Order: sequence, then structure tokens, then C-alpha cells
Amino acid sequence: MAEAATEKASPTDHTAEHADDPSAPSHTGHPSDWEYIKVAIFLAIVTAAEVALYYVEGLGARLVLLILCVMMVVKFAIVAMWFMHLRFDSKIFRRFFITGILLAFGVYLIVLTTFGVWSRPGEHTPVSPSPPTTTARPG
Amino acid sequence: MSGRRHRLLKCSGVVLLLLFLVACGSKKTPQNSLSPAGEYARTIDNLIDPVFIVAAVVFVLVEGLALLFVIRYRQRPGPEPVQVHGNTRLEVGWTLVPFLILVTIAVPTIITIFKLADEPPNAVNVTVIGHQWWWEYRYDDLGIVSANELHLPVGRPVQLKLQSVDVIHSYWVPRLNGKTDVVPGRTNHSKLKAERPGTYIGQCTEFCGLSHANMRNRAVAQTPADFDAWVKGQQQAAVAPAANTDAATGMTLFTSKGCTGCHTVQGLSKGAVGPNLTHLYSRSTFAGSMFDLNATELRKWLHDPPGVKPGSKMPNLNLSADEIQKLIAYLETLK
Amino acid sequence: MTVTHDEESTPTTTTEGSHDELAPEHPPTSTGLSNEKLAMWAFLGSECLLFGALISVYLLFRGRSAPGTITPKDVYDIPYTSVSAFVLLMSSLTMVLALANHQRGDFRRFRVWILTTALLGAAFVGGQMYEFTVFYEKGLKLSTNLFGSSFFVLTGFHGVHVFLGILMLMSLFTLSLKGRIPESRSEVIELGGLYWHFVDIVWIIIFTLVYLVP
Amino acid sequence: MTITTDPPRTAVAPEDAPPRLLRRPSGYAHGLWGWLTTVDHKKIGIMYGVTAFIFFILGGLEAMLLRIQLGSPESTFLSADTYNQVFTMHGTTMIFLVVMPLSAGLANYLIPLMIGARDVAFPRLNAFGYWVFLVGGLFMYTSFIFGGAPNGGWFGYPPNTLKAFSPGHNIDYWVFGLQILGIASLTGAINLIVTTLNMRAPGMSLFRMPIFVWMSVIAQFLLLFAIPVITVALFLLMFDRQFGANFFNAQAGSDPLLWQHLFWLFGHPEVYILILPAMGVVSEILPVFTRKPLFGYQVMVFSGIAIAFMGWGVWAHHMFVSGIGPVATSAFAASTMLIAVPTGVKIFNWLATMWRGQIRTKVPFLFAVGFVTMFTIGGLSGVTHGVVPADTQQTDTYYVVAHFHYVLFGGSMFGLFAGAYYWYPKLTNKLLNEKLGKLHFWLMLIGFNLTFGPMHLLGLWGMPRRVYTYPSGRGWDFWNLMSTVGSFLIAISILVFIVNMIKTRKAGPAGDDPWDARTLEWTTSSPPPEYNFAVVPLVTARDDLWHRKYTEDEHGRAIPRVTSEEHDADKEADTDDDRVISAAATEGTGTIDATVDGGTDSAKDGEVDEGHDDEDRSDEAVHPVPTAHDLHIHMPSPSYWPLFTAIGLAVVAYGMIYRVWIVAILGGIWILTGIYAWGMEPSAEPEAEGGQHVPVDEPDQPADDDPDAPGPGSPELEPVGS
Ligand code: HEA
Ligand code: HEA
Ligand code: HEC
Ligand code: CUA
Ligand SMILES: [Cu+2]
Repeated sequence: MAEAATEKASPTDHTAEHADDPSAPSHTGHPSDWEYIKVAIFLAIVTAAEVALYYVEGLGARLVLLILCVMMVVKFAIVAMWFMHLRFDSKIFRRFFITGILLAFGVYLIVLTTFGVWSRPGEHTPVSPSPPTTTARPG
Repeated sequence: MSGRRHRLLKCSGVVLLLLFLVACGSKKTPQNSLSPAGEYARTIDNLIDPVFIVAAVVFVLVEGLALLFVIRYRQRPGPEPVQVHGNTRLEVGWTLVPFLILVTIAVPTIITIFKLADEPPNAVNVTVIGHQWWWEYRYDDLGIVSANELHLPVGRPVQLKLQSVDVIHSYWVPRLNGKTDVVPGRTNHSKLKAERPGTYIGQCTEFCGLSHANMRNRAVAQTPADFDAWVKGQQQAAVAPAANTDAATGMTLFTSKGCTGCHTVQGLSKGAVGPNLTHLYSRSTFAGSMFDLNATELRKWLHDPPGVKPGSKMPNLNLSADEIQKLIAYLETLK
Repeated sequence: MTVTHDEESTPTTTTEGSHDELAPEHPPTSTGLSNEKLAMWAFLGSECLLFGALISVYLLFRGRSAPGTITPKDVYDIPYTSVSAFVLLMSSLTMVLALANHQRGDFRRFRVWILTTALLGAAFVGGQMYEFTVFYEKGLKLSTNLFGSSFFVLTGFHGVHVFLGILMLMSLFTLSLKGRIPESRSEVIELGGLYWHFVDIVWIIIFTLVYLVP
Repeated sequence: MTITTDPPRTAVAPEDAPPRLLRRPSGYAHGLWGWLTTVDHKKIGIMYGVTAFIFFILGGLEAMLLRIQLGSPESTFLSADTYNQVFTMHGTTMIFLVVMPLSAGLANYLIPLMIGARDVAFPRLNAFGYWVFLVGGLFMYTSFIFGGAPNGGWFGYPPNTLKAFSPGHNIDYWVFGLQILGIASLTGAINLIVTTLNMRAPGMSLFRMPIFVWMSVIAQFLLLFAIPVITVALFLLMFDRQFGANFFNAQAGSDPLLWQHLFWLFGHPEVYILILPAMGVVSEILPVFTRKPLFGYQVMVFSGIAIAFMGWGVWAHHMFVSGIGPVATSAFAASTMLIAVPTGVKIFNWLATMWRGQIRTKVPFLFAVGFVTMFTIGGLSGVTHGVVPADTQQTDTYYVVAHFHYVLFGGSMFGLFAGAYYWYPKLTNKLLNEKLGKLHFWLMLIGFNLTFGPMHLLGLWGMPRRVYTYPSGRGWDFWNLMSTVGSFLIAISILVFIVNMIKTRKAGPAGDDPWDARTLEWTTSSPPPEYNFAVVPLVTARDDLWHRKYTEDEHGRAIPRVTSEEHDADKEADTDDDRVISAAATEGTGTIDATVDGGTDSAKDGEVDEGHDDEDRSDEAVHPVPTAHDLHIHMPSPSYWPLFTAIGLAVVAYGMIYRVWIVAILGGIWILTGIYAWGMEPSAEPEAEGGQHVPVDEPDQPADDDPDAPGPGSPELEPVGS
């Protein structure tokens, strides 16, 4: 019964989905070229750091992995938010993209986990089927 | 309301009866997964039955209501119906109730999963190797290699290491345990246990090509004594037949025709493509338990294996009737 | 699903105007978003699962290759790849500059930048082809081992995406030369840009997870 | 969507217009070319439906072969190899060439009508989607001619499908065929998503959309994210088969389970893609024939969304016995069972919709109830699958076959048949014969249960699936025979349906709203004009049409709004044309301002609504229907390029399969040519060239101040878009 009211309510309800506010159109409020360049410089520095890290000896593999992933995510986010304007653009776009990313991340993470790739990172030894091509063992 | 409960009870009674029918008669249905003959299968069965009952109740409820409403509320004189748009309490209700029901199913399920996963103590270890389209068994610590018919002692668990040399198969003896896929590149594990002596049949259940339907297997449960006897027998080498008998010529043919290239006859050959024939006649069936083991079937087989078993990896060797006769004579000595 | 909040919805008073006034900034769609851009973002969302799968396959096969066959260590040339990664990264900058210039109607600069972007992209693809041949000579083929299969397929897929992107940029360039992309249509550029940046983003991940991770 | 009265825009200046390879069909082309070049979502929807039904006959005939073979033990009716091809093609056909396209067809036809749009967001992309589907389907079926159809099962597990074990081209056809079909689904998904989000009529907020639109668009989202996964899987398999890669080669240290994960990661969302539209259909039909609104609309929407989300977390329930370990199986068992909850909510809400209704037991209703009851059975067996230890007994037996036929046939097909009977009058202005319809229903219901009910027993009694033969003495003989008998009943019932359609050709006009329905598609004429609505409707409520016709008295009972005879007049569909059209015209000019502003909201306030309510409520009664031209409605022009481009895909595929690289390359060039020409031709020809008007907000339309700007179909977008 509760819904009876809302269902025939004045049209101004249920207009919720109009996510994009045209009064903040996607083309306004964009950074200036200079800002873009600053962003790019930052990205370049991070990349350099990544490569440098590759040559650094001594740190544990896991630590390196961690740092690399952090830097990767940072770069990813910056390009998406500034160059792809997600920062300024409609929520809907962001939702589409983020849904894709999270979904991909989630499911593939589970897949990899079921294969136990985290257990011994790197040196996984595949089970070789003991093919009876090796002559059958007599008693 | 009470009327409905009444009907509900009646119907679930009917369903239980049906369940009984399904379970009964393992004579008529030797591959029946609902007539367990071993601990593990029984564990599963004990889990299925209550689940089926829950399902039956839900079934009766839903179908009953559907029927009731369709009949009760068919178009009838009178005003238009009241426009009901929903009822939050009800909807929350029939979200929660199924949820709770499912939780009560999930808990025992997960417990059983782990119960069935752990390795049994003092088990007979057998490596089961899937081939297109037959099964090879290796009792590694007993030094036995056999095919298609798995022997196991009653009351003692058998731990299976499952491997494949070609495609994915699935090993299944319904009355002893559920199935487990046999995946090339990995080793899967399963286990069997029989309560009573007897022959329990099964077959490959993962589509594995042309003769998937003909890739069958048996589990022969024996009293410990019989089992030990069988083990002794299997561990013997083959005895060469007495000179200038048919069997003897058969044996020479067995080499000259290249059988040795694929088959192991212990003491004679070390072929590994086909089943080990050393104790062929200790088995009751052959070629993936497709045929009963006897001269007539063997004759058909040797005449044209792929002809009688589509795609069989044993080629047609164009043997003459006479050669076949001799070969069979030889094979019959492989007790 | 996109169910959002009232306060964002258009005030009923706005734009009593004719179409010319509101084109193209707010297409007269229910969301006020242009169909093309929505479609592009949907497509990019879908692409995430495509590359996600390929990358996961590569990670899954890390170190699973048959023993004694070529490993990443044997073939990777990090300094070289770093340069091409840098090149692609910068192409994102030039792309966004191209768009910015187009939006403010500076078509000459726009063409300069978009051409640079295409060139940088071409440099990247060329570099990748060279890398492939080097690996090939070192004996790494698609069929050599799991590493070969997953590496070539993953990076190859990405390469193809870049290549398509270049075709796209070039046609934008020529169209603009013919004066067929006025300021009002700069969204077309934006769409091309979105795709281009996405390809760049993917490489950011590949570079780290495939090349750098020990 | 609006009517515009301003003069046609200036044509593409010839000089910078690209050379036309083919003369573009002008206007709303009719006859064969009309169909080959159409971009009208209704025509495309019909083509989807017809094609899919023909494939259903094919898939069904294949099924009959299976049943005949299995009718008796040791049967030699089919050889092992033939049997494997037949069951593989049966499964592949039914899933990818029947249920998916039938749902796509319904969505194509109905979504724009239901949300009050005049077309989809990308009409040519829409046509492209259909042609790609057709090409993909035909391509796969040519394998029967060229030496053997796919024979690896509909989920083609490697290593069995690798060259080593399937040396022929059978599997190649499957790989490339599915790859092509994937393109069709992806373009379709993007198109329908954008359409639903962007093309709604004023006032049609998301939560006023008919449930069918909701469920369809949710399914499209699932496609959007699931297709790339199988695309990758198929690519890997292709690289293994064609170029000797090692992705599924155990000897090289790979793990065949990789395929299973990728396939079912697609495969399980896929099964909800197959059921959600049918659920939407049922949710539309039950209210109409019970004369009550859908019980718990919001909950229905959210449970649909919940199912879609959960559908991503259960794939490994197809791998319970493949050795993924107790932890994983437990987790997936739990998630699998959880999915029963939102689905159950739907079932109970449907029941509650019937509760205390005034039920008209017309054929569409019967099929809808058939869905509810049969799907429940399939769902329950699904839950028993979720009980892992039980599943180790059931998997790959006929118990699974029973499960998925109860959900796919008892669910999807019953739902789609319900939809067929329900919307047939809208497509053709003819009502299907009730008697034959009821005969069809009962025959199908009985035959269906006789066919698939026994399979539960067979499975539990240990009969594996995908066996071309079985020995007698397993206790399977009798029920297999029964199942075969049942399948013939189904076949007969389908024949009855075909007969019904043939008989109905002579039936009288059904009228625009024969069921006294609730949603917008029934406000326009039957069949709808190419532009769907002379006046873009102004939506003021969920089930808008119902609220135009009825209101509620103090007890909440429905009472007619308009006086009864006026009401009848509507239904008999005879009103004075001129009056309505002129009304339409004024209405139209009126609506422009309301609609073209960024949001559709401005149109949504009380008094517009009142004004609208009393005015032409009878616009569905316009006969004969005026053309778009009369009303100055711009519609997109037909185009050859979608068809042209689609054909290129098959060329590439053949080239790849037979390793004639030159052919593959030519195919690629063919496709690029198509895309380029497509991009260079404006979506709508300006009138000057004998083309049609374009609605001002028709998406593909070049912006006013720049007639030459490439539309979304321009080369820089198409490689991406499709
Ligand atoms: C339309 C397609 C469709 C749908 C909707 C479903 C729905 C479900 N499926 Fe099904 N499934 C398939 C199509 C579908 N399936 C196909 C094609 C296969 C075989 C693939 C192959 O191997 O070839 C398959 C296989 C399959 C398996 C693998 C079996 C095996 O191979 O071993 C499993 C295992 O868990 C499963 C589970 C489920 C579950 C839990 C649901 C749930 O969504 C069902 C939920 C519905 C209900 C439960 C009924 C209504 C609910 C209530 C009335 C509430 C009260 C209920 C309870 C409290 C229990 N399905
Ligand atoms: C929507 C999906 C769908 C539908 C509707 C059907 C419909 C049917 N299926 Fe289907 N089936 C599958 C999906 C479907 N199936 C899938 C996915 C598989 C798994 C494949 C695999 O293992 O890989 C499968 C497997 C499968 C098997 C198991 C094969 C095996 O494992 O060995 C069997 C066996 O009986 C079977 C039977 C049937 C039957 C009898 C019908 C009947 O309902 C068909 C009835 C329809 C008709 C009969 C229409 C034909 C019309 C006429 C004949 C009228 C005459 C017209 C003219 C002559 C012009 N199917
Ligand atoms: C190219 C290899 C090859 C050759 C040569 C070959 N076989 Fe076989 N044989 C097989 C294979 C493989 C099987 C298993 C076939 C199946 O079950 O599908 C088999 C099965 C058999 C069986 C049934 C064994 C069982 O327990 O299932 C017998 C008996 C047999 N072969 C006898 C012979 C004889 C006798 C010859 C020589 C005349 C011979 N084979 C030559 C490969 C070969
Ligand atoms: Cu082995 Cu099926
Ligand atoms: Cu599933």
C-alpha cells in the first residue's frame, strides 16, 4: 500500500536518475594546459621512480611489489581523473568505469587465488602427470 | 491456513514416497547414486535426503499457491480488484525465511565438504590414470598395474590419486562416492570405501571425445582375504605357454604383430600405450569395461577395435581369423 | 546501475530554448549526457574485463613455464621498455593538450598536438615490434612456453589497440584538416582521447606487473 | 524525442561529401531492400525474432535426433561422432542463437516503445548487431556442409578441444562463430544501455520504467561485462589451435582449469542473461491479466540487480568436482545458495501479484504461470546442485540436464512464448487464436514435464550426460523412452504454434490495446508507425497507460477514468483522424520545449500533466497512421553499411580457419571499408536527397551548425564501438 502514494505522485519525484547536472557541463572547469603538463611531469617522475626501484637491491621482493603496485595505482588514478576528466565529468561515466575495474579486479583476483598463485609467488612447479609412457612398473 | 498445512503435509508425504522409490531397487539400477554401498556415498546420501525434503516443501508451497491462486481468483463477477502495490513486511519476510532455510542447508553442506576432503588413515593407495577411453590402475606400493577393474578390500578405504595422460575425464563409482575430475597437468584426489563385497559399476562422466560413452569402470570389493589373494596373483609374472600349442603361436604373433609395442605382458613386453595384459583374464570385462571378457567379444575386438569401439586408440591390425584365434588362445593363458 | 539523487536533477526552469542553443553542450537526452560518450565509457568499462583477463593469464603463468625454457629475465630489456613506456605516457599529455586546444578553437595547435600524439603512438608500436623481433631472435616464440604465449598475446593485444588508436587519431587529423570538426564537435576528439588514455592506462599496468615486478 | 516543424537542414555539400559506393535507399524503403537496409528498431526486432525462431526449429530438430537416439539402449540411429556434433550444436544453438537473440529481439522492439522513444540511440549499430548475429549463426551452421560441426560440447573444454584431440575444423567453427556472436551481443548491449539511459520520454524516470525494460537492461549490463571474458577465452583457444600457443597445454605446464574459470566466469552471468528478460516479460504480463499492479515493483527491480551482481560470484559451481579444493568449493556453495534468495523474492512477488486478482486466464497468462511454476522446479534443482557433496553425484549426469532445461525451457522459453502471445497483436494487429494457444500451452507443459522430469531420475540413477549410447540393464531404458515421447509432444505443440500463426493471418484487427494493458507500447497504433509515437508521450506515472484509463476509488479498487463508451471507442480504434493529427501537431510543438532541455523534468509538473491527460488520450486510435513525412518527424535513413560490414566478419573467419591469410586480410579491409563508408554517411539524409527528417535529438544526427561533422558512426569511433 505504501507505494500507492509514490506511484502516482507528482512527476518531480522519481526523477532521481538525472545524474548529470547540465549546469556543470563536462567542458567547463577543466585544468589549464600548464596543469596538464604539471600532472604529466609528476607521472614521469613516478615512472622514473618505478624503474629505479627495479634496480634497487636488497629490499624484499614483497616490499618492492607493494611499492610498485602503489605507484601503479597512483599513475592509473591520475590519468583517469585528469586526462580522462573523470574528476570533472558525470558520475555515470565514473560508475561505468569503476564497475568495470572493480568487477575485473574482484573476479580475477578470486581466479588467481583458486590457482594458489600467492602461495609461492614465482616458482610454481606444475604437476607433471606421471604418464605411464614410462613403462609400467612390474612387481 | 490449516487447510493448506494439511495439503502441504500430504504432498510432502507423497514426495517422500517418491524419494523412496528413487532410492530403492539398486538391483534394477546398479549405477544408482541414491543407494550407497560405502561410507562416503552414505555420507553424501545422508546430506541429500534432508535437502530434497526442504526442496520438496518449497516446491509444494510454491506450486500449491500458484494453483490455488489461479483457480481461486479466476475472473468472477464483481468489482475490479484492490490495487495492492506491495507490502514491505511480507517482502522482508520472504527474503529472510529462504535465507534462513539456506543457511541451515549451507552449514551441514560445508561440514560435509571438509569431511569428505580429508585423507583416510591406512588406506590402499591407487593411482588412477585416465586414458582415451579406458582406466589404468597402479597400486604403487604393491607393484600392481591393472586396467578398468579396481579391486579393493571391504571396509578399508582406498585413496585415489587421479591423473590423466590426454584429456579431462571424471572418475565415478556412484554407489561408493561422488565423482572427481581427472585433469591432465594436475593430481586430484578421491577415495572409495565399500561396506559389502560386490561389483560396483561406474563410468567416465566428463565428456572426453568419441567414446566417452564407452569409458566405463568397475570397483570390485572383496573380503580382505580374497583381496590379498588377488594381490598375490597380480604380482606374478606371466607364464609363457607350453611350446607348440596355439597359445605358443599366439605368443609369437603377439610379438610379431606389434602388440608388444603397446601392451605390457610382464616378462614379455613393456608397451605402455594400451592396458597391461599380464593378467587380462583376471578381469571380467575389457576395453573400458565395455565388453564382457570372452573369446567371442575378443574376436570381434581384435578383428577391428575402432569398429566396435569408436575412435579406439588400438588400431585395426588386419589380423586373419586364424591369427586372432591363436592370439586369443594366448591371451586366455594370461590369468 | 545508475540510480542517483534528486538534487542533481535539472531545475525545471532551465532552457526554454530552441535546439540550436543547447546543442551540443547538453544533448537533449534524459541524462543530459551525449549518447556517444556514454557508449564510449560503457565500452571502456567492458574493456577492463578484457585486459584484466589477459593480465591475469600472464600472472598465472609466471614461473610456470616448463623448466629450462626462456624466462623473462633472459629477454627483458628494462631501460628500453621504460623509454617506450615513457613515450606512451607522454602521448597522453599531448592528446589532452590537443583536446584542450580544440575546445578553445585553436585548430592549428590542435593538429600539431594530435599529430605528435599519433607519432608518439607510432614510436611506441614500432618499438614494440622491434622488441618482439629481438625476443624472437633470442628464441622466444608464441609456442616456446607459457611465458612466450602469454607475453606475446597480452602485449600484442595492447599493441593492436594502440594501432587502432593511431588510425583513429590520423582520421581525426585529416577530418580536421578538411575543417569538418568545428569547435562544437570537439566531443569527437574527446572520445578519441578517452580511448587513447585508456590504452595508456592499460600499459601503465602492464609495464609494472609484466616488466617490473620481480 | 520531439516533432520539429522547422524546414529541413541544408544538405551535405556534395564537394566534401565522400564518394557514395552505393546509392543509398531513400526514405523508409520497403520490400526486400527495406529489410536489408532498415535501421528501424521494430523491423530489426522482428528480424531477430524470426531468425531466432527458425534457429529454434533447427535446435529443436537436433534435440529430436538426440531423443530418438536415446529412446532405446544401444541405439545405432546416430554414430558417436554425429551425436557429439548434434548435442554440441543443439546446446550452442539454443543458448546463443535462440534464447539470447529472442531476448535481444524483444528488447529491441519493446524498449523504445516502452520508454516512449522513437528509436534506439544508435540505429545503424543496432542493425549491425542483428546482421552480425545472423552472419555468426549461419557461419557456424555452414560447418555442417564443410566437413563436420563443432563436437566439443557447448562449453568446449580443452584439452579435448585442442588440435591434438580435435584435429578437424569443427572446433574452429565454434570458436570463430562464438567470437562473431560476441560482437553482436556487445554492440547490442552498449546500444540498449545508452538507449535506456538517454532516450526516455519526459517523465519516464528510471523507477517508472516497465520491469521488462529494467530486466533487459540489467541483462545488457551483464553482457557488457561478460562478453569480454569469453572473448579472451576464445582468443586463447584460437591461439592454441591456430598458432601453437600453450595456454591450455598441460604438457607445457599450463592448467586446463584456466579455461573452465574463464568460460564459467562468462557462463554463469550468461545464464542470468538468458533468464532476466523472460522474468521481465512475466512481470509485465501477470499484472495485466490479474488486473493488479505488480506486487513490490521496487523489490522486483532490486532483486533483479542483486541477482545480476551475485551472478558474478558463483561461476565455480560448475567446477565443484574439478579439484579446486574444499575451501573454494565451500565459498562457492554458499554464494550459489544465496542467489536463491533474490530469485525467491521474485517468485513470491509474482504469486502475491496473482493474489486476490481478477485473473483473465488468457494464453499469455498461462505461459507466464507456466514460467513461475516450471522455473521454480529448475531453481530448486539448482540449489541441490549447490550442495557440493550432492553435486559430486549429480554433476555431468542427466540431473543437470534436467536442471537446466527446467530453467531454460521451463523458464526462458515459457517466458518468451508468453511474450510472443502477449505482444503478437502489437506487432501484427492480430490476436493469436486462443483455442490453439491453449492447446499449444497444455501440450507443451505436459510434453515438457514428460521429457525433462524423468531426467532427474535418470541422473540420480547414474546416467551421465553426453553419452551417445547406454547399455541396457542400468534401469534407464523406460524413462529414456518416456522422455523421447515427451519431446515429440513438445514438437507437436510447436507445430500448433506455427499453425496458429498461419491461421491468424486472416484474423481481424486486434486494436491498439487488446489486453487493456498498462504500458506505453499499447498507446500507439498496432503495428506502431515507424516513428512509434506521433506525440512523444508525457509520462506521469508508472504504468502510465493504466493510470490514463483507471483511477482508484476509496477502497483502492480500480475504476475507469473515461466514460465506458469512450473507453470502448478507444479499443475499437475508430476516431476522426484529422482531429487527432491536428491535436498531435499542436501537442508536438508544445512538447518540444518540454523535452529538449537537458533533463526531461521540466515537462513533469502537475498541470502539464492535467492538460495532457484530457487531451488526445486516443492518439493510439489514429487510423490510417500518418507517415513520418506527414508529421514532419525526422527519422534516420536506411543504410547498407551495417549489413556490408557484418559480412566481412565471416570472410575474416573463413580466412583464419583455412589459413588463407590473404582472404582474412581482404576481409579486414572489407570491414574497414564498411566502417569508413558508414562513418562518412550521415545517419539521416537531409530531405534534399530524398531522405528523411531526423528528430532533433536523434543521436547520430550532425549538429545543426555543422552538417558535415561525422556522427558517432564515424571511422574514429566505429573500430571502438564495434
Ligand atoms: C536460465 C538459466 C539458468 C538459471 C536461471 C539457473 C539458475 C540456477 N542454477 Fe543453473 N545452470 C544452467 C542454467 C541456469 N541455472 C545451465 C545451462 C547449467 C548447465 C551448464 C552445463 O553444464 O551445460 C546450469 C548448471 C548449474 C550448476 C552446475 C551443475 C553441475 O554441472 O554440476 C549449478 C550448481 O550449483 C547451478 C545452480 C543454479 C542455482 C543455484 C540457480 C539459482 O539461480 C536458482 C534460484 C531459484 C530458486 C531456488 C527457485 C525459486 C526460489 C524460491 C521459491 C525461494 C525458496 C527457495 C529455497 C529456500 C531453496 N546451475
Ligand atoms: C534454451 C535452451 C534449450 C532448449 C529450449 C532445449 C530444448 C530441448 N533439449 Fe536441450 N540442451 C540445452 C539447451 C536447450 N535444450 C543445452 C545448453 C544442452 C547442453 C549441450 C551440451 O551438453 O553441450 C542441452 C542438451 C540436451 C540434451 C543432453 C544431450 C547429452 O548430454 O547427451 C538433451 C537430451 O535429451 C536435450 C534435449 C532437448 C529437447 C528434447 C528439447 C526440446 O524441448 C526441444 C523442443 C523443440 C522442438 C522440437 C522444436 C522443433 C519444432 C518442430 C520439430 C516442429 C516441426 C517443424 C518443422 C518440421 C518445420 N538437450
Ligand atoms: C598402437 C597401439 C596398440 C597395438 C599395436 C595393440 N593394442 Fe591392444 N590396445 C591398445 C589400446 C590403446 C587399448 C585400449 C583401447 C580401449 O580400451 O579403448 C588396447 C586394448 C586391448 C585389449 C583390451 C585390454 C583391456 O583390458 O581393456 C586387448 C585384449 C588388446 N588390446 C590386445 C591386443 C593385441 C592382441 C594386439 C596385437 C595383435 C594389440 N592389442 C595391439 C593399443 C594397442
Ligand atoms: Cu573419459 Cu569421458
Ligand atoms: Cu551457473
